[in-house]
Amino acid sequence: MLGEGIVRGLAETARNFLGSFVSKERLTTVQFPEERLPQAEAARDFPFLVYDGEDWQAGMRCVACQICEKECPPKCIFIEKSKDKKPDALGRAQFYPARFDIDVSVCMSCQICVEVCPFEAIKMDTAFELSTDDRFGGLLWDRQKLALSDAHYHAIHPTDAAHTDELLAAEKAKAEARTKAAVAKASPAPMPQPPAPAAANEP
Amino acid sequence: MSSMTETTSAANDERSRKLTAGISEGQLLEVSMGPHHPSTHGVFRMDVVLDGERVVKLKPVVGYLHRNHEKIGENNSYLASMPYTDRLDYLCSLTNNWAYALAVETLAGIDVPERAQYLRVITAELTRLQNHSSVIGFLVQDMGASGTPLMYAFREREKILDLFESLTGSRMMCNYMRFGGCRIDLPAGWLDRAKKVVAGFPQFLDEYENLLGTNEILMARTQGIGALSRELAINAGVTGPLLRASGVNYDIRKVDKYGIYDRFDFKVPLGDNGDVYDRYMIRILEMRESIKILDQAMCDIPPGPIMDPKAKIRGFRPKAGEAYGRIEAPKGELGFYLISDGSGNPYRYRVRPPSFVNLTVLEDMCIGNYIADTIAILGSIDIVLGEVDR
Amino acid sequence: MTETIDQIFVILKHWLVGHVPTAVEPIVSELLSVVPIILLFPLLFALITVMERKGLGRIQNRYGPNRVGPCGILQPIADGIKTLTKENIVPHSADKVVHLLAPLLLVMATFLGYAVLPVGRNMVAANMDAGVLFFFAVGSMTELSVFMAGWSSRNKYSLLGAMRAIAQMISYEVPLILSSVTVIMAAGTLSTVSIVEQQSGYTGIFPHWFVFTPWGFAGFVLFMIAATAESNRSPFDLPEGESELIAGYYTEYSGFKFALFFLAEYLGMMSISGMAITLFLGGWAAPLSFLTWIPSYLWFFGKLFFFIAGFIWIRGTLPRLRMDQLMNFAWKFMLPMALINLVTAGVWRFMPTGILRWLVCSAMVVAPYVLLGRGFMLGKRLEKRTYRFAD
Amino acid sequence: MTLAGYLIVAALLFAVGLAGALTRRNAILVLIGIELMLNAANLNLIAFWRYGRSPEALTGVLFVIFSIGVAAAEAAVGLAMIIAIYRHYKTTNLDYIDSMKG
Amino acid sequence: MTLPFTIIAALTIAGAVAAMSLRNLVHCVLALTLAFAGLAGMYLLLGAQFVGFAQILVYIGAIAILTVFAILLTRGTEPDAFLDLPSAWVSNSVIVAAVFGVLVWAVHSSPLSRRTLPPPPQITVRQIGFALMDRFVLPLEVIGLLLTAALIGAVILAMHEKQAAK
Repeated sequence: MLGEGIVRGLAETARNFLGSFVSKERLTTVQFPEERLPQAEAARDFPFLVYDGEDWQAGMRCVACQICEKECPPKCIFIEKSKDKKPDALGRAQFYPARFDIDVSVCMSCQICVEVCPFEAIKMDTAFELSTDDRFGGLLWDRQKLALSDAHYHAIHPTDAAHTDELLAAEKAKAEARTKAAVAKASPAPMPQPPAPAAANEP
Repeated sequence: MSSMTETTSAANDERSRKLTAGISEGQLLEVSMGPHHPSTHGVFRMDVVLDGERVVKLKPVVGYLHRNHEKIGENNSYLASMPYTDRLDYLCSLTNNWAYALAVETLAGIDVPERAQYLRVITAELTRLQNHSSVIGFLVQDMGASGTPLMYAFREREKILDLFESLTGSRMMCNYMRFGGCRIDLPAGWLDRAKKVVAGFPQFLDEYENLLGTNEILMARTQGIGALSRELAINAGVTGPLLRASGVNYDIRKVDKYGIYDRFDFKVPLGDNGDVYDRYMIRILEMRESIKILDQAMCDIPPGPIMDPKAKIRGFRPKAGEAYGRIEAPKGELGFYLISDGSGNPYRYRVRPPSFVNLTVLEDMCIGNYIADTIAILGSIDIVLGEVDR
Repeated sequence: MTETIDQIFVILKHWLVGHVPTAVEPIVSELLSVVPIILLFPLLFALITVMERKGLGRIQNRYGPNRVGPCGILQPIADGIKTLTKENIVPHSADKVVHLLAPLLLVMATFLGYAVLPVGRNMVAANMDAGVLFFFAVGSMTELSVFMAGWSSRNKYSLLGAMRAIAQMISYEVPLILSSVTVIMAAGTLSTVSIVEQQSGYTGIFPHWFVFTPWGFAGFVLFMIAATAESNRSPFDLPEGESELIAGYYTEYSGFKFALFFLAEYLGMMSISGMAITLFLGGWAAPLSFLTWIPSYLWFFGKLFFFIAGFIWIRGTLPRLRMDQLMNFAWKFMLPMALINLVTAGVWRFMPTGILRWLVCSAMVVAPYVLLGRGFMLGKRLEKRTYRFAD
Repeated sequence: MTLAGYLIVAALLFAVGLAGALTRRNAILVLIGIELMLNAANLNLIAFWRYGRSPEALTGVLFVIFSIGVAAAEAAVGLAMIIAIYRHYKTTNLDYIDSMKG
Repeated sequence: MTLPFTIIAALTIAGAVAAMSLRNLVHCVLALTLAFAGLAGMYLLLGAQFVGFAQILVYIGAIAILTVFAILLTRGTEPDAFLDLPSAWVSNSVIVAAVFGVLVWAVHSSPLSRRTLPPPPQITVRQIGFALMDRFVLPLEVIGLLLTAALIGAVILAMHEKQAAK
């Protein structure tokens, strides 16, 4: 009969109308600034540079190898290699980024820089309220702004960070073993080249 | 444009001429619908000539969102194109990922481990669910249902997007698949949550059918409107729900059996009329089939690695050759065609976007119909301008 | 006491009028009838916009506006400030004078309709002998302002929207008037006040509303469908069909003029609901005889809110019709039904009271409805389909 | 207020309508002019009814009601004819629609 | 009683003159509705409520709308030329002046025109209805027939010549 489907539809909307008062399933709205959903552990927004210890300059893991700069799909990373070297967390002399800028307004949060980094130096942050009134400079982050502590990394991605620590510890152990071997052999200097994990073919 | 579309275009011009014969120039109203129009689903323009309310001529104008996707792909490394594929059809980034990964894997001869295959199927079918639900929501919204069906669809879609977020870290730009597997494994408890969401989905579909399935207005608006004949659908290269609504049994999941689709028991719903109503219903039925696949996949998923150990992240250089990888994306056949010259970048990178090819029959379906039907037909084609314009 | 509360506004008005010099008495008396209407109904409009948005929100499983004031109740004030402070954009090639006049005329015409609505016992601005005719006459004036708005904007969408609006309003005016003619036939008067008075009696506890007769019910349904179309509400909101015509005839309006269109739409909806209440639902009369102690105006506004809620509910559910379907529905379904209903009302009038009268009249209404409805569906070959599956 | 006032207004309306119908070239405007003249007559009828000896007989009122009905019919057919003519000649200017040499 | 009459009369005449003299056809129709509304006001002044409302319903609600539809369908919104032959101007003016003169002379010479307003008659819609159904039933039927014929005739006239579909 004409009108049957319409009446059925009206019944359905009435059910939803009433349901929205009683059932949380139906009224899924989260009233944002007051209520916030917990962020997923895998959440990713923009990259940051991990540093160990307290001093961001001393503890920065990045060695300015420029792989991320090359692999970045929208090409939003700008790196300038330092002229001199300084010791990294393992005590080896390494280059460091004299300049490391990320244009966050261009970045598309793809995480490829994180995946290609052989030094576990760049990770994804989860901060997302980044609006600024400075149109050009405000979203061009330099290395100081980008540097965040390892503790922060542990806080936002605990599983990932634990895995990273494992990798780094393994590497450290390997490096120490090698140093010991070298010392035992009394060879002049440790290898300047870091033992890059798995498939660190040059780009 | 290919020669095929040119011939249908000529036929359409002939139809337009017939419809406008005997009507003076001043009687016709030329309306430029778009690029900023509430129901063109983005920046899409239709040059419509109206005789009263009837469309006598329609020319789709695309390209407002063109952003050199293919050229960027040729100038970036293989991996760097992966996040760009998310932005093609931004509703279904996971299927885009899969199609591209499939093409590269064919090119480089990489195997995908079992668990990763299951992950791909699960994420792809979830994508199909959320795409189809929002499409039917938008379709009815375009027909003036003031948001209610769309909001219901979005309510369900939100749950799936939450799943995507906790898995991939992003709701829409998932960037999840890699050559030889997937980026990260399922977080703890994800599968149970997904099972719950999928188990609740049929209820939403029932609700939707209650709301609109027998609604006389919806039937009047969609039945017999924009019928696409089997022959034209095949000739124009239309794929996906559009093609199956016209009664052609062609589903790449069945034809190619890519991935591990041959392990699942599901059916392909087929329509007989090829009109807007059929496309609407086919999508609902496909969602029900997707739920079946999901149930099986989430039950059977084995433990194991998610990446082929041979696959390289850095310095990936497939040997020279060419490959075409295609999958049944929610919108139709999504294919990536790649030519490698042995370097780190593809020599040629080409996308076969389902929305764009499906859009070519818009003119055929709209001429002679009312202007309001144009909106419904456009909604039923299911275009995403990110994919059409690339 | 009950009587006093019921008549409080009437008494107040007489008291106020008694204090002014005799020369200006009629003018003051008129003003005291008109000003409350002009103040009250826009206030109601503000309330209804927030009610609609919250109601639609709940239907769609959302909260709706809930930020301005407690529970978002002050949202209309925010909206009002927003529309008032917006730039008034007049297209360069628009016909400026007509463009300006259209919303003013529209609001004026819709306000005029309230003159004959009895919102309570003895509470009517103008008790005209031809009240119903007056209502439809001023109602038909809105069409012209809609045309003015659409034509003067020099926009194709506006013009299409205006043409749709006029075609729709003219087409649905026919069943609208024909279905109210049944009531006029039964009541034997065109005066809204007498129509309500005729429905204010009770049999037992049940009221003598016209809606509780077969022809009255059918007339009521027809009237409401036509009223929905007249006030351009979903599913008949084609003139402003957002997905097709942007905003129809008021595409090119902004700021306060846009707000006036909005106001006129809701005022029209309220006035036509008020007319439906007057004609079929006993106006200010209480629905059950033991509830008469509640003041009459509260009953009227209660019923009005009930109607508005219905409009919102329907808007939250149904998709929009297409132009030709709308016309077909008006001329091929509504018009025959209204005519049959007219005959039914006549049969009802001349048959003796009893169960037979009920049976005959119900059959006279239901049978054509079923037949016409089936013919309508079959003619269009509309059906729920089954689909085949391939492996 | 005397009857003359209404009659003069009606006469003016009639004259304006006549002037328009004679001067304007657009068929629709000519039709409008004729409508105006008809309305002038209606005003006369109502005025005479009101100032007449037995308004209870309602003759004037009913005359006007019928006249309005006729005017509606006239407008409908007239405009339909104009549309049909426009479709044939592509103009509504009466100067070009003279094949009957009327 | 004179002030409302003066205002309404002025509006009516102004509307009529504008309707006959404006260049844009849609403006003409809008001015015409002003004249119609003024006439309805006059009917109300004269105590013919029913006729006044019927005037609004039919003339503003139907005829004016019909006319604008016709204007749009005939693309008549472009300015319309006045008759440009000077001889026709002269002859037309003479005719109009003569007609107007005769009418005014007739009004002035008649003793009837100096009659003042009698007390308002008690007319109800009910009486009009009874009169329509009783004494004037034949004209009513004729009008009904005429309107039906006009409806069908108008539809047939305005229908597309080739196909019947709208």
